[in-house]
Amino acid sequence: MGGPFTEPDRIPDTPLLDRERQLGGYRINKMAMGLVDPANREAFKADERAYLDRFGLNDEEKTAVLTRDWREMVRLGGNLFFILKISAVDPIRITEIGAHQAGMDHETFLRDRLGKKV
Amino acid sequence: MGGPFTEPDRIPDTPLLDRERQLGGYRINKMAMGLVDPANREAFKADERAYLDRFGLNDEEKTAVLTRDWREMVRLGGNLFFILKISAVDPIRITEIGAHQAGMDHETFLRDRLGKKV
Amino acid sequence: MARLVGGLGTSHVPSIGAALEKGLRDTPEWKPFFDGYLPARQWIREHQPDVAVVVFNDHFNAMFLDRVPTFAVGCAAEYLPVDEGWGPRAIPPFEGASHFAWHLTDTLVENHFDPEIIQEIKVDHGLQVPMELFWGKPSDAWPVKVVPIFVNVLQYPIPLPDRLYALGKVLGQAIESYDSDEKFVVLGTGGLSHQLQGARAGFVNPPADRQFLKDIAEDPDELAGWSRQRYIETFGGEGAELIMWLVMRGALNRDVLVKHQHYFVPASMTGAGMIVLENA
Amino acid sequence: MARLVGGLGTSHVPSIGAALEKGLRDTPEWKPFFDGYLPARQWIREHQPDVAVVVFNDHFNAMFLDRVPTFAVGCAAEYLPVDEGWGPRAIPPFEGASHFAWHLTDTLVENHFDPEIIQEIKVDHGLQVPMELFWGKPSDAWPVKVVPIFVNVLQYPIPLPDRLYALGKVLGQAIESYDSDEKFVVLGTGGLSHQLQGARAGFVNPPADRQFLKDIAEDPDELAGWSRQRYIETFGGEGAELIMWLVMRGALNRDVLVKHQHYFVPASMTGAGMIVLENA
Ligand SMILES: [Fe+3]
Ligand SMILES: [Fe+3]
Repeated sequence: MGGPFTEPDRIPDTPLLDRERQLGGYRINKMAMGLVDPANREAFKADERAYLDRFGLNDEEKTAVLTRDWREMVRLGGNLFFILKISAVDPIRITEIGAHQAGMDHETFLRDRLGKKV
Repeated sequence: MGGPFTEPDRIPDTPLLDRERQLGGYRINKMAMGLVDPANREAFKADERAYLDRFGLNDEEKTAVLTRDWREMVRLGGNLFFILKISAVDPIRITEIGAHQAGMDHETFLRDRLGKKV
Repeated sequence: MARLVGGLGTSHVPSIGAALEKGLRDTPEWKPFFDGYLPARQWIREHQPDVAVVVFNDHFNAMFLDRVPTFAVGCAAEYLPVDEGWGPRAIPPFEGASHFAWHLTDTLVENHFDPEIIQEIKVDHGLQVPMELFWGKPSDAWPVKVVPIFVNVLQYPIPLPDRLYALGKVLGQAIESYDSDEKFVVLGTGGLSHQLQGARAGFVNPPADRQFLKDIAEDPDELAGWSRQRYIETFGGEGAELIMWLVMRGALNRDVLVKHQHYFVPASMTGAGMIVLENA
Repeated sequence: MARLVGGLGTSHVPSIGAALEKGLRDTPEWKPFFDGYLPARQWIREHQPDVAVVVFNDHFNAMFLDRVPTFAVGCAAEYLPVDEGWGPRAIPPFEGASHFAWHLTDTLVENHFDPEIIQEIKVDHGLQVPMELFWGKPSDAWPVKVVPIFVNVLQYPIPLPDRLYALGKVLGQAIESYDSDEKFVVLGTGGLSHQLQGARAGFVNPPADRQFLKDIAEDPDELAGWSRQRYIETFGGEGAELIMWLVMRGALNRDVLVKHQHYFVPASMTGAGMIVLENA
């Protein structure tokens, strides 16, 4: 395996450094990139499954998106800057997405990770 | 005027080196690039003027394209690799395009420039 | 010849633009953050730069993974705000400093850099937010032209920190060799510490951020020598975009004066920093 | 480790593909041209390379002027032939050597090169024609994987010749450091002398072409030191694309053996050359 960025867990829990995962996320990221087009946002809202099928997502990927399982989307190679576009269609705060990935409730996440007084 | 490639006639008769001309050709080149799409080729064949209008060509540019004035298209900043796509829709040999730019008849061009026995 | 009047560093968190749009500027949550930029805005009013070279990254809004340039120079006449999912933001288009951008591209290629040359693209919050922070949102037109430099900080391999520092040095040469009376600023944007994805999401590192704001002025060669991995470890997966500040720093002289600086944490999920530097 | 078994140079004129399609291979006009490649095809059969790194330029078929990379590395799993205006040509898709391409990209970035990283693109005659000339058109699948390296030779500023030579050296290192048993060839494509546009259209320079075929083997440092203007003056506006052969040459050792070479003029409007080099 070439390159310094394929080493697993060189820096814990940073999916950006996992090349296999990044490459595996191409479809899911392309689907989410589509949401910068207003027509696609309408299609996504009207029939989410059909929209996901259009981009050839497999069952695992579709389930992750349909259930808004952010941690799972990232595990499947979704890059946050793509999947954030889902939050433009179906609003959720980025700190909630963060908390979900960290496996914390929102308040604990704000306090323990971001140092907010909550 | 910055850069070594804005000097006029540094190498005679090589429009590639003329930056102002290259930049001026953006519209005409974008129109021609469109012809790699079969639907656009049909639109071009069906109503050439309407197709050119769609890309915002000005009168000078439209006349050059409509009259297949290759020398003029190049003078206006058309890059040959773009405008060649017109020859895919409306066939002409590349040596004829060359002869036209050199201001020669085809046979003379083949003989005097390319060294062919004609 | 043109003159580089200063280097500006700033975060470019999208929530900053959203906060302004929602009228949250003077809420207890945001007021201290925005107030930190007041001296910088005063500095801008005093120096009236003509051209801002803005080093930033597109966050997969105008570019997709199909083609990711290591870095790219915008040579366009105009840049419209891109639709990031909520529709394009209601801000004026940015006028490009096209003629300088071509001069920069020439200079880079002559110095063994390999830019992508851009003639048509839209720009996301990575450029918009810094412009609003330093210039304020104008009613009709921005008072300064822009040259966007897009850097890949998201698709590995991202560039080495010292490559970006070297890019900044050539940028500085390009400004100094540009035949014009215009005044330039260079903006390094992104960071500071944050991580948005993975189990480490929410990571911030305020002590490292404060040290960075000191070192970027005093010891940039040290920061340029860090590995990409060390940036990620220290500043988080997305915080590593901080390497873009090195382009701004490289354009300045070795010795600089810190005119203003500010730090605030967290802006959304990010340690947010600002600095205004002038050549000493 | 992987092994570089040879460097191949060839023209990539679109008319060559068209001539094959029209069944003109054995006409008096084309036969001498195609026959010149017979020894090279025999060489390919003997060496059976697994991966071909193909250095070429897209002729504004898959890319537009909106975003022109100085050079780009294809990391895709597959490359389909692009529609250049007549519909995509009826040849099999090219399988990418994706894993090596990422290793190459890593190596380039670590060595201060700034590639565009490509994961999805189609390829034009610049890649197709050389593959057909050396391997022949296969009925179902190409017997070799490809790594396309796209070089900007059309939108000025194009890269310096010595930059491409240096790129070739890093490419050579990347092959040598690649953990695999695969055999590699590098193809430098384009040229030789031709000019397609302007009043100088139809310019060819057979003596310079013949000298180039000698110098690319014996004196590549000299050729790498030429200015871009000198390439244009000597080989014509479009013939300057010949600088792409320097990437191939840079991947080889300083001393090489010329196994085969051929020259023919004009193929369409171009001085057409071919060379097969091995490390001495
Ligand atoms: Fe960013
Ligand atoms: Fe070519």
